[in-house]
Amino acid sequence: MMKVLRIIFLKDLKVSLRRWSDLLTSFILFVLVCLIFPLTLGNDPSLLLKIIGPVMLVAALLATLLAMQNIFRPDVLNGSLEQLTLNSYPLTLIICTKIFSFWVITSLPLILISGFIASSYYVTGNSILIVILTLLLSTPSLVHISALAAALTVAIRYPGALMALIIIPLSLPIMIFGAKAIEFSISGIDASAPLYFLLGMMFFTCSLGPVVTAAAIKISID
Amino acid sequence: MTQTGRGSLTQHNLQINFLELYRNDDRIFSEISFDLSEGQHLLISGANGTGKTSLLRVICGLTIPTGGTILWNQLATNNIDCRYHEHLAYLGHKNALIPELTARENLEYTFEGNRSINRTSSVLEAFGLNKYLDQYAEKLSNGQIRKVALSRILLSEKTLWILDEPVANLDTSGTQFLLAEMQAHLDQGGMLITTSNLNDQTLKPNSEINLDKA
Amino acid sequence: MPEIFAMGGYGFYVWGSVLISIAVLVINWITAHKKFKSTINEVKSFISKDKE
Amino acid sequence: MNLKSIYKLGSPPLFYKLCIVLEPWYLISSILLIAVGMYGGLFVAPPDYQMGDAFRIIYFHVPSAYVSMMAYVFMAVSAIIGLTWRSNVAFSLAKSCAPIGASFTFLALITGMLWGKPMWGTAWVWDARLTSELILLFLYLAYIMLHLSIPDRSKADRATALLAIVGVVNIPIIHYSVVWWNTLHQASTISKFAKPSIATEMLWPLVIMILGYTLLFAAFLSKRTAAELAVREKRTRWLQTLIVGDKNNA
Repeated sequence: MMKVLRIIFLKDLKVSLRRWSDLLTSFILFVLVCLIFPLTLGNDPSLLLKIIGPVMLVAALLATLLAMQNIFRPDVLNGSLEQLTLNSYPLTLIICTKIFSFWVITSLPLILISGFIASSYYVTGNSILIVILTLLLSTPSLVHISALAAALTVAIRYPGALMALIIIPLSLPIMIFGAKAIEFSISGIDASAPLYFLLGMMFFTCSLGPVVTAAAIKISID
Repeated sequence: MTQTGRGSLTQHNLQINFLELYRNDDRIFSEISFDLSEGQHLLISGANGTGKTSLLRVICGLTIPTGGTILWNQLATNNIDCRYHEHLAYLGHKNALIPELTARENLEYTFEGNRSINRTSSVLEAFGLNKYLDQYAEKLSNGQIRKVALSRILLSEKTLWILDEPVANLDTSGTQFLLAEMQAHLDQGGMLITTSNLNDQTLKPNSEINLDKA
Repeated sequence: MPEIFAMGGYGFYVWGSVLISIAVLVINWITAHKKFKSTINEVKSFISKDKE
Repeated sequence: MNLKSIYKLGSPPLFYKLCIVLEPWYLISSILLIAVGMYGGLFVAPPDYQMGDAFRIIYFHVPSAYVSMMAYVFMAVSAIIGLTWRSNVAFSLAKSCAPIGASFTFLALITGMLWGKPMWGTAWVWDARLTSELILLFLYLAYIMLHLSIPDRSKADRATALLAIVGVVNIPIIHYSVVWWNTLHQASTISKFAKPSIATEMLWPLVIMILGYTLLFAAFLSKRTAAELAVREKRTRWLQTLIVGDKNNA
């Protein structure tokens, strides 16, 4: 079983790397959304420190939304996803692996660069770590919610708007608490409460998300 | 309860009872019943748009039928103890090749069954695929893609092959080889369900369902 | 009578919400009714087509 | 009411007849109740000592907000039943809930804004209750749009059922995170409409209005569900005989 999941994981990584332009698009979107605020708002440290939390999370949400449109679509079009549902391994675990590999490819780069972006917003010291930790805890939830939306809309030709409509209400708690965690740490308050909430949401979405997503996939390729 | 594990003496058996499928208000097919045992070949024939592909997808379990039952070794296929998918290999119109992977990587990307190297090379040889193994699937022609997909089935060591228009897009030698392989599969106790347009070349089936009449 | 409409200066807001509530509910009923009527007609035409 | 009689409700002919028979009763009783409630709320109840006559808006805001949330839970429960038993009745109910629920949500938002304008000076403050209501509207819209964009009916039913279930699990989380966020932002807003102790002559119109709105929801739902069932069952003999009458059999 583990061997099968490893094969799927490595194959997804390989395929995603060969579709590098897709991934680069979402990464560039994240960086540009983060950079456009200092450019348009002006170079006022106190203002930038105030908005960095929401900006980071909105940028991460948009990047995830853009990247996740393609998590299942190509595999549905070429028929390999229906083959995945036809073997004797549980689809939930296969989907889980697929989502994890997508997270590695789409969200890890964002997390890695978020430290640099934070320092360009004049965030210093421990708060940079909190920014990175916040993204580390919130992106898994965002990816799972987006995967569910992608699975529900995979048979629809232009799913973009509908996906956004599904994802944004559902990911609101993560956005609120993520932005709060960053805001707290910058203003010198203990940020552990919102971070614990994000951790809880992460466990919640990671455990239930793949089950629902697998069910949605089965319905969508029907 | 019969013993149904692999390697047991009991034969595999697929039984379909009164299968019907509606989409919105349109009847795709209804009252499909048949019984398939080892070494038997079922042909589903009919003109375009008579629901051949839909029927195959229902038999595979990809589509949930509106009514009727599918039993594998006397167990309903949605029963959690039913090991139907362990024995099933399906090839539809979509060849399930990932364009960003090479033909070889696509072939390796199956994680069930372990076939001998000799067997693999003989199948690839017969399909004339050896030269193209390291090309990306998106660079291959339709016929070559079909051949890679078919090789996957031929090498899969599954009991029940469900093939949707297997000879479509194939050249003469490919068709001959495939028909011979299908015959060999049946002789070894395999089971086969295929569809075809009426003018396709195919093996002589043990039973036939014609969807034109239904 | 006028003081009832004035509602202590909040007349616009109170009567506005009354009117909009009634309007939305009535529209809701009309659409439901229309939908029911049109489906019944659809089924009727379907039956007559089926008979031919 | 034993289990067997509940199970019988899953039969389309029975449920269809039930909808047709009950709908006028729901409608009439709800109109009566709403008329009484409106009279009580607008004319009988004394003005609030703090908010004056503007408080009368709660007689329209609270019932619609209540029905909008109840409708979502009802939709999700129907969706679960539909997915478990593949019941056409349950799927029709769930599908019919969505537009009705969305319109009640819209009403709750509009009346909330009409209340907020004189109270806070602006139509929209990011009050926790209004914000959750807005998110609820988005959830309804997502449900409706997903249903519209999948052409195959049974597929659309099952996909939207999943969405409804995920939504109903998320609603409390969304609501409490909005409340939490809100309390951090604004130290004290008068965001609670209903005070803990409320005078009787203020309370009874509210209870009657809630009851009336619920029955009105039931009336709309019966009408829409009957229509939805008729579309789905148009090939069946029972519906054809019901609609065309005995001519069909002769």
